[in-house]
Amino acid sequence: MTSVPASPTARPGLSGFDLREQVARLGVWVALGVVLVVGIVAVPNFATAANADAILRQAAVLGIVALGQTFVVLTGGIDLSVGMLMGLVTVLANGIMGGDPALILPIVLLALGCGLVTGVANGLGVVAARVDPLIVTLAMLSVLQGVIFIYTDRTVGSAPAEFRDLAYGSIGPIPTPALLLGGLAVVCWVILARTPFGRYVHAVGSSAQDARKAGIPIDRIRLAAYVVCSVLAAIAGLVLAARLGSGFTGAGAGFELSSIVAVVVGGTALSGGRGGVAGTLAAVLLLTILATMLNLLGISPFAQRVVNGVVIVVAVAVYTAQRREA
Amino acid sequence: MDRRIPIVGTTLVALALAAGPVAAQDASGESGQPIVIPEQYVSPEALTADTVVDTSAFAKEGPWKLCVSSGYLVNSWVVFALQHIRYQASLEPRYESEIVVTDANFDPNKQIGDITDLINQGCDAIIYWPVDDTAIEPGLEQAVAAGIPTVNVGGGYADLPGIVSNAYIDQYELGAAGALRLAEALGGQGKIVSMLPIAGTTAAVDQDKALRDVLADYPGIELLDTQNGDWNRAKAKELTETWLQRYPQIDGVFTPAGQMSAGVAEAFDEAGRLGEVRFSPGDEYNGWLKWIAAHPESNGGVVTFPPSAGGVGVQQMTRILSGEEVTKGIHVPSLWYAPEDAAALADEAAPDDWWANDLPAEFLPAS
Amino acid sequence: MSTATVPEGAFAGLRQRVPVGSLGLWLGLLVLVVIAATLSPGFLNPVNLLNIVRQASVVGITAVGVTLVMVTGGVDLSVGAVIVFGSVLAATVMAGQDANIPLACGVVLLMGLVVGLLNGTIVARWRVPSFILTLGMATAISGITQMYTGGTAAGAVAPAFRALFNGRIGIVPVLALVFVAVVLLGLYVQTRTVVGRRIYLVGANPRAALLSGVPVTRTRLTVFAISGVCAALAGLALLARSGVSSTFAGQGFEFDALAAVVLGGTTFAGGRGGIGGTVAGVLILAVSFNLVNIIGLPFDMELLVKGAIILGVAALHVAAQRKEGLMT
Amino acid sequence: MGPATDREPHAPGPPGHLDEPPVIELRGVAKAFGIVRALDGVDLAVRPGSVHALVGENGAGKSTCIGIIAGVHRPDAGTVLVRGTPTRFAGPAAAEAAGISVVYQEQSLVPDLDVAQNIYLHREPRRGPFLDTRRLYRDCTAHLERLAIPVAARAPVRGLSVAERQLVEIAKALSRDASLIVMDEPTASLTSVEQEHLFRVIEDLRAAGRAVLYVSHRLDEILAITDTATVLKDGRLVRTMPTAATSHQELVTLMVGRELVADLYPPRPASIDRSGPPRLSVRDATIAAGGQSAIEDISLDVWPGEIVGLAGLIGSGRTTLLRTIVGVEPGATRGVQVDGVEVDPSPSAAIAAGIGFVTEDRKLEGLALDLTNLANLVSTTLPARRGVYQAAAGRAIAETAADRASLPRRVLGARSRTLSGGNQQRVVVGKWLAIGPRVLLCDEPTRGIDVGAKADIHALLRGLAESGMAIVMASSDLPEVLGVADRVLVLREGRLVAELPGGVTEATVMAAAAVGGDTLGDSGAAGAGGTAGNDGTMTAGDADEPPMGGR
Repeated sequence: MTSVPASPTARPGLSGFDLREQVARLGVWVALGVVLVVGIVAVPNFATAANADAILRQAAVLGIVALGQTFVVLTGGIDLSVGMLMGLVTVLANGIMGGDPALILPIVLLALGCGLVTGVANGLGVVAARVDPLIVTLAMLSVLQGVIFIYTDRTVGSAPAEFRDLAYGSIGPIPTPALLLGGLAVVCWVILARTPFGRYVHAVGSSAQDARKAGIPIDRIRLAAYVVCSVLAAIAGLVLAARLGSGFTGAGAGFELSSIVAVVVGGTALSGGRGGVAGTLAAVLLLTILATMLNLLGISPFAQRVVNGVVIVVAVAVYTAQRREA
Repeated sequence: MDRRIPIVGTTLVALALAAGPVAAQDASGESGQPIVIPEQYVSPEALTADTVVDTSAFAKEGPWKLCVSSGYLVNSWVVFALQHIRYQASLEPRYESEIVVTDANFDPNKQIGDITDLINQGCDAIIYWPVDDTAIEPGLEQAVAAGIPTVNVGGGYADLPGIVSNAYIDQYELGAAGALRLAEALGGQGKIVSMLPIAGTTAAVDQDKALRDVLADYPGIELLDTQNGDWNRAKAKELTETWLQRYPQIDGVFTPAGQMSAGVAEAFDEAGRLGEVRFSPGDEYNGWLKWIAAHPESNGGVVTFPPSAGGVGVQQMTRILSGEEVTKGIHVPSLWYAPEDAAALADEAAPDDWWANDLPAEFLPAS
Repeated sequence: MSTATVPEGAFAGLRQRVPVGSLGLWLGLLVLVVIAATLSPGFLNPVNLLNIVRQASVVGITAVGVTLVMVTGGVDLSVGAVIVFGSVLAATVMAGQDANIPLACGVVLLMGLVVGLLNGTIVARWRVPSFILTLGMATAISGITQMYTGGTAAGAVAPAFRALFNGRIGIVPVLALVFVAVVLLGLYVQTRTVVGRRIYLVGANPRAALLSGVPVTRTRLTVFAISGVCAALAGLALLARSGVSSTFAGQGFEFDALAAVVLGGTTFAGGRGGIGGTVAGVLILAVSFNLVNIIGLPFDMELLVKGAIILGVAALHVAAQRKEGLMT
Repeated sequence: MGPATDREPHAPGPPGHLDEPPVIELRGVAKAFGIVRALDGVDLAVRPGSVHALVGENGAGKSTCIGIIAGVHRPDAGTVLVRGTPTRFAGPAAAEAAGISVVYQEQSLVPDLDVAQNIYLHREPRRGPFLDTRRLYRDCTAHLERLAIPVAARAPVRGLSVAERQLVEIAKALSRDASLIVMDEPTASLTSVEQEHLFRVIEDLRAAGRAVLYVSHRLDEILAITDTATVLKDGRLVRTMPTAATSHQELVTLMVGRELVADLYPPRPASIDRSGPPRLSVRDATIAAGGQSAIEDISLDVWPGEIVGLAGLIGSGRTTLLRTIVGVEPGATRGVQVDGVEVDPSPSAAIAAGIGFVTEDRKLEGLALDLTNLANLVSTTLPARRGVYQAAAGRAIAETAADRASLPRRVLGARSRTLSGGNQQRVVVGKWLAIGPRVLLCDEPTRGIDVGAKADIHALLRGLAESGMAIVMASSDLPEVLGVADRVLVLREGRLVAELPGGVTEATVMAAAAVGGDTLGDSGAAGAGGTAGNDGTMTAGDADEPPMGGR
């Protein structure tokens, strides 16, 4: 016999488990499963080791940057500068290394430094200047693109073979970039779900005012989220640099939006507070696998675009409906 | 080799040049013929194009599954190049009738992924145009390693291990031809502005270099400003409006792409300053051709940027798959049309966003 | 009893009657204009100023619709794709014939309406976050555009269409007039109609609005429809201006419009801001762009300055708002 | 229920604590926001082992006082002493570290976290650098059980009702090892049973040597549970005195600065004419799971001139019933008639039929805070001619509505956010008066507003009823329900279980609310209210489990 009278709203709490909330949370995984099954059953050349390898390698770059974007979106923010930051890292890394393996370590540090500086700048713009994050990071996008073109106006440099392993190597049967993505995803998940910082990220995104009342330094949390985002974008930039093997000035363009799409399709609310990296990871895989399937099926690129748009719309619509009922 | 004609021509002109730059009056060659430019302006890397490639590793029996990896498709030129690929492939029975096309939409990461997808679905040959030559090269290397030949069409020439052969249009040469033509039209004197494609692209980089190299030999010409019009007619027009406001006198405009030429010319026209300016040649973009037809007095003619490079790429691919010897590069020559001849290329019935072509009707882009 | 004797009430009343956005924003614009006029003597020439307004017209017309959407607490990122589709569609239907102009305009505006209604229906009925929905819609529409055209911008502009819309009446460009007309119409809707009232109620507190009998769903639908039609009209303006449709030309318009709206003081939270501020935002961006070109900065510096201007004006605006006590 | 001995004796409070320095002391504290002087030279000392009341009308400076004590605001002048040491709090965290814990009136729970995560927010149990989730839920469950709060530790806060959130809020403040607990209107949304329970908790805190600063508009509570009372008016200290030495009347006089009529509640009419057709009639309203809770087969009739009170515990369905009547609960089955005419289930139809709905939560559903009061007042009517808003007519409507709701006209142009709670509530009532309602539904119409404003609103409701309106008022403030309503309907678990005449004792109502419909049926002639009743499911097992009940 329970001691709670009446209120059905207390019901979810009784068991600490709400079925519909769980369905909403798992929706993207279900979609991923369905797409996988369809792929394996119906798409020629899909269920091969080579294809799995290709998908994982391609997903790694978007995956890593989307992990970072998840932090910012969870706090209720948005970061449009990640793509250009990845581009900058790609250009700087390959441009400076010029194929010299001795420079790998300095380059990694430089990339992380770029991420740190960008993240702090974005974060300060949002918390200190209190400008809308969309505007701050849109301006940062422009600034970073400017820096890229100050450094070079053309494709430069090359990656040493050791560095290329970051994108093309394997550890055991698993592609190195996939392992990196997996490792970072686990770290991010632990941070978000199992550390005070992660809890505060959710709290700030859910209600900054109330989080502040609880004594959480909301500005510092927001700032940290932008730093995490930019550092992860810088790491994604390193993987991209290894994958491209040269410094292409337009390398990162588009990742700002595709990472946001991945985060949202993965179930993180753009208003902040709800969601997490697990869904983001599933969404990245879902989107990458879908693109590969359409390629393997020989669907016209124009039609692929329509399919992509419809998938985003339907995914989000279905997801929203689930969450609303929950 | 196709390239020999310009090189021979170049040599002749180079001899004539001994007297000085002013002597290069015929630098662009005869109207309707491949452009000819002085040897000093031939891009050095293009010379490796004559390297012979061993294609025996790629030889296989038909039918061949031909695949196309496009770096981007939101551009009428590449759409026409694609239609040339389709047409040319239809002429060779050993190609399967179905051609697989992927689109990376300017994302090199995706283009590498697309190429991997093409490898995984058993393509026998990959024709591509890159988001960026070197940035997608690792993907191409995988294809070559898997025994799948790769042919680059439309972009510049690139000498990289992942590229078996290039059907290339020399952006530097094209830029140099345009710059020389403009310099001659100005009589070596005047103030010019330069409208380039998207910053950082091979086209923008090579054309800019060509212009500056040519201007080095024409000290009487002053380059006032350079802007990136992004192959975008509206943007070119907007930038030109600002130029018109900034500079009371503009004698010439260097803009070797027809979309931008049309936008620039319109802005001058609307400002009532069409009379003061000379244009560099544009390309055979139909909107520019129509402008030429309508304004015979003020245009710079045409140096073509032929989408038929796509068809040349297929021919090159056919040789590779047959095990025939090919060169690392096959030059798709840009043709020079003087203003009075260029008007004849215009297709008044076709849209502006269209390219002069010889494709059969069924291979024209669907609309 | 009159409100005129009480400063607070009087000021608020005044602000409602003159819906121009915040003073700081217009001061920012003034500063930019002064700088530009100092650097380039020809800047203040009426023809040049009108040209700037004309250049701003495509983004400006779009931004009017986006503003109304954002006041309700939504956002419309599909406008860029609608602009491109609109210009391509118009050129195709016109096929170079003057007789087809009315039909072409009608078809394009109808297309904008349909896209807007689709966006609005999904957002309002399914309560899908509009940012991501319209982003997806943009992708789908650009795919449809390419399928429709086969990749090239088919069709041709009728001569009279360009002559009319790209021409001038006296020294005033027709497109600038169209822009002004759309702004005035938008301001009228915003301040003088019931729909305008409802838009703010929905944006400020949708639940309270619903309980107050405001048709929340229909209001959301309406603003997205307006936004779609504005974007379609901007597509026609683009076509008139560039003379050719291109499947590529409109990329980025949605973010230009968004930046203008946000600069103008309309927040993502909804319920605040309005078309007056947006006009200032549009003009600030247009003058900045012009200014950067006047100075003749190289592309790299241009990007840096563009970023700095966006950030600087936005920060000033925020500071002014905070002083006003609107932000905590 | 919840005897004190069940509670963990987690208080270090040594004996003789009355001699200790005050836990917190304000000396000559002043604070201004812009040109508004919120506090001006206020002295306040809260001693360990005491319950200290802070009273005053809205705008008297209570919230600012709390803000300073909680480290949210910094005083412009004066000193804050913590246990005798002058201190400047850098922020809420510093105040918390000094042993100060606040139950905010404006609830401070983070909606996307669950109950346990909220209660221990920023004080999470850790294992190394990680959260100790198991201990979090274990501790939280134990804490909630100790306080007998019927909410699960893992329940997401987003799904909780206002009252449940209030309980969690209190649990959160009490989970800290605080030496001073500030409670800002803690009983605003609690029912009597829950209040009683809270008072016992407070008693235990006092016994354990803790200090409690108790802020409330309910003077009866203050007189019942506090030791000392400090009265503020217009940001200044009026008087601090032992509660035992004052009276209801004196407190009101000090707060208001004038004599109020002794009786807070307006006189009820001798009888209501129920011979004619009812103004509002509801038949068999049922909804499986509404926004707040389920209701089943509720029917009621309200006649012109009548005020019907809705009483019941948390989750009994009061709010859901009102929301169902105005048609915002999707999936509800109901028959609603106004003056015999069927009303479609939509808010606009309800408005057209003359039903107004003063919602429970001003900020959530009542007002668009960023808009002007004028905009809010006309939001229900929006006078228009062919889609064009008639500004002059709108202003006239707003002015009339403001006058009727005793809202000064000069604030019409100001944003609603800038008003005090009482005036905000006047705007909410005013926007419904603007429709010229025949039926007015009020959900907690006086929650969290001060004595003067409360009496105004009671008088207003009575006046409206006398003009022929039918009024349904749901409230957790039982004295209010009994004082204002002509008839009281008691809900329990989504069913109508009793119908009582106005003026019955609180005990009678509570018995019905907690036990069931034993008292139902005697007034069946008064309307269909009698159709719902004791269906035999209410067992003794349910009866001893009110929300704040213990084991």
